[in-house]
Amino acid sequence: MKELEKTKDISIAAVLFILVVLIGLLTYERPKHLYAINTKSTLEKLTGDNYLVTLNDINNPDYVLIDVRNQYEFEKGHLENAINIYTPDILSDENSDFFDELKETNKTAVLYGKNPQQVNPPFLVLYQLGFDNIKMLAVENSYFENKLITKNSDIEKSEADITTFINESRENASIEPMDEDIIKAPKKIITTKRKKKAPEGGC
Amino acid sequence: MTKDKEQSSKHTYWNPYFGGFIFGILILFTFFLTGRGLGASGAMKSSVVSMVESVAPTHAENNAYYSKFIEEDESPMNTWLVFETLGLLIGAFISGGLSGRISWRVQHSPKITSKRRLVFALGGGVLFGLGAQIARGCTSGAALSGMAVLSTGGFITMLAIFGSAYAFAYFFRKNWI
Amino acid sequence: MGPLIPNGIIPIEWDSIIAILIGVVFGFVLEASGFSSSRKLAGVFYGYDFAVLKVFFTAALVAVIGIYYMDYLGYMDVSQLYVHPTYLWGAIIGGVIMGAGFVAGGFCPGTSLCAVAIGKIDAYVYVAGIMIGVFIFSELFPLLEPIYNGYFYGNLTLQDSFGVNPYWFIFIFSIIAIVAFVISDMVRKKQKKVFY
Amino acid sequence: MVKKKIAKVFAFRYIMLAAILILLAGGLVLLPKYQKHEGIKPQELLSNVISSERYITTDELAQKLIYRDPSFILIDVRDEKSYADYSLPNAINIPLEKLLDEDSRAYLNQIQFDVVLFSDDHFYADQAWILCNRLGFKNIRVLKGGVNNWFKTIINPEKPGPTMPAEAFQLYSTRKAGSMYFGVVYPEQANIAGSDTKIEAPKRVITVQKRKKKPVEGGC
Repeated sequence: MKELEKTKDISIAAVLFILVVLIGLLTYERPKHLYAINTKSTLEKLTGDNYLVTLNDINNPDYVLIDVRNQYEFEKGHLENAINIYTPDILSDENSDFFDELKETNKTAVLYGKNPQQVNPPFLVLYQLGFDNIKMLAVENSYFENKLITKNSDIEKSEADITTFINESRENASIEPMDEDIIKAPKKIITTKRKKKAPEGGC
Repeated sequence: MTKDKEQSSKHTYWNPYFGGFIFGILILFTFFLTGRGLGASGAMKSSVVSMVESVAPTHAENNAYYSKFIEEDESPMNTWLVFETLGLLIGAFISGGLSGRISWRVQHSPKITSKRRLVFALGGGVLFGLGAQIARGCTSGAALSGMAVLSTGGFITMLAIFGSAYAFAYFFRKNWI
Repeated sequence: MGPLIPNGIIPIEWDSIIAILIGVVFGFVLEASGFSSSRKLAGVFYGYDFAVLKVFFTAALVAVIGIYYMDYLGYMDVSQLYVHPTYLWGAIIGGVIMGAGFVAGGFCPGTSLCAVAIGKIDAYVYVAGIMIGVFIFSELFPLLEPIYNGYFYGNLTLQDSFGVNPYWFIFIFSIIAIVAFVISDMVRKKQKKVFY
Repeated sequence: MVKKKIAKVFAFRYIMLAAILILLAGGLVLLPKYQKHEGIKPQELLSNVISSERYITTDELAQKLIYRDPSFILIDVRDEKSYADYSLPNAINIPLEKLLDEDSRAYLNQIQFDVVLFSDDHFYADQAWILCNRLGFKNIRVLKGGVNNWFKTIINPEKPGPTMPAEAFQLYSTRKAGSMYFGVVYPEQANIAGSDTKIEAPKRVITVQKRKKKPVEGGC
């Protein structure tokens, strides 16, 4: 009797082979370093908790000092029992293992460098990789007769009040002070929120 | 023996699950490469638009529907779907050739004459052409590619097509069974 | 990396060449799994051959699982893919008309082109019919315009419209599909044999 | 005949395929939800962060402002209060907390203008820059030293000593001219009649178009 629905027998081998190839391709290169938090939560954490450490409380036992300057600066002078991890190779294998191990033994790594601005990049990169046991030493390092002097430096302190300075310069130049709004250029910025252009298509 | 074997291979198709599996991988690959699904009725629309534009350009310009697909610089046939349909014809020809299914014939149920089959094919085509434009997609374009990205429109179209087909099946049963 | 061409990883010029290659595989798979014979297609409505149901649901499932795995692993971004727009009444009315056309003609546009490729004259007539249908639609467009553009809800996915979790939906959908496959096998055994 | 067909249907292979399908679909549900990996790869971010060509010096910025270079926007990442006290002309205030909000993204994620971020020192500006860099925003720069450095070099340049080289004097004079432009008035200027016609920085209307993503067309 003529087979009604003659179909070639399904070859399980072919299906499995294709599946294995596809799954292999997809899960092949799992990148070693993956972000643990996306940018929004990083921002909240940055503006939220305090990651700054001052000089006088660095002798707390589970702080590990990490110097992010290059080897030459490190040799010239560094805080006692600090470990030198230069910024470009913080993602190298043994360094990331070192940070993982720090995280397990829940020690906090305190990064410091010539000034807080120099510490900012490595701190943020590691922070986004999920090492939230990282803090930053807000400190200014300088050399005097090649002896390291570190003093506290606070972040983002506005040193001078510029408007008063400008107004003063106007007074002693005997001209009445400009009123406020001229200096601060009033800005009227129109952002045209463009309607998201829907991809055209369909038939 | 070879005649019978050749005869039998004419009707042996792939196992549907295997065919569906490869089809699924193809849709996945299409989405991965081009970000869009497959389609078919779009090509026919483009061909109709280009025909009408070549025959009666003024009419095509001021008709609301044609003017949507007519651009000055390139012909309406220069769309993704037309190339895909071209490939579809080639692929089907290759597969048909491999299993010896290529011959001029009208396939119809033994009970009806081929003339009736052709009339019903024409009617079915007209209905399908009309429906495909209203729903902006056919079974492979809207339903299948829509379901692949879980689009609500795709599921609605698929349910409408298969639901109504089952409903109308009773009226056309003489044609098939 | 997401869809490669829109993200510019593959230059746009390759678009048409890729279209042809995808079309070749598309045609080959459709024809090889028997979609060029209208009687096999119509079998799904009369119960003697559920190939359409099996291929359709397997393809949809494999595609949706694949897309969401690639999205999960970061290879593709689902939000960049083209989602079929939801025109509620357009889809329903169009679907009903297409359903009638499917049962009457036995083909859908993709499969009719497969049958055209292997020389089925009824498929040629069917394609001509589709073109006439498109022509009729365009001429009547001013009348049909409200349905065509009406009730537009945007390119919604099930997640946006019903808040369903896509992963759970896929899991349930695959169970439904397997149950449908088993039922279709049982129904096919009880049906009268039809040879084509 | 029928028995053979049933055997075929329930043969081992179909059950295995069904099991694979269920396994894969189920796997999707059980996988742990983790943040999508936003932005560029960590190694890439590290290399971008180490290079310091993102900085723009205060002299360059003063030059651009004086010549009214239209191709850049100044973004102040300090809080509202310090922005109200003093800020650079035509600066837009996006405090660090609101950096990634939707409307501030229109300013950052666009290729029409260069963006110059600044704060009191370039500490917060650097953090903002790193986050923007991770999201892949292009041509964003940071003002080196921020407003403090701006004050020290442009607003109130310190007079070079007699032994300083000639360039120091030229630098001082350009900076002094710059400070006049930005509103500081020097005593010797006072006696020039009607010299209070302050050239106030022109109000600039910045319209930022959202970057057009290549539309994915599709459909049947």
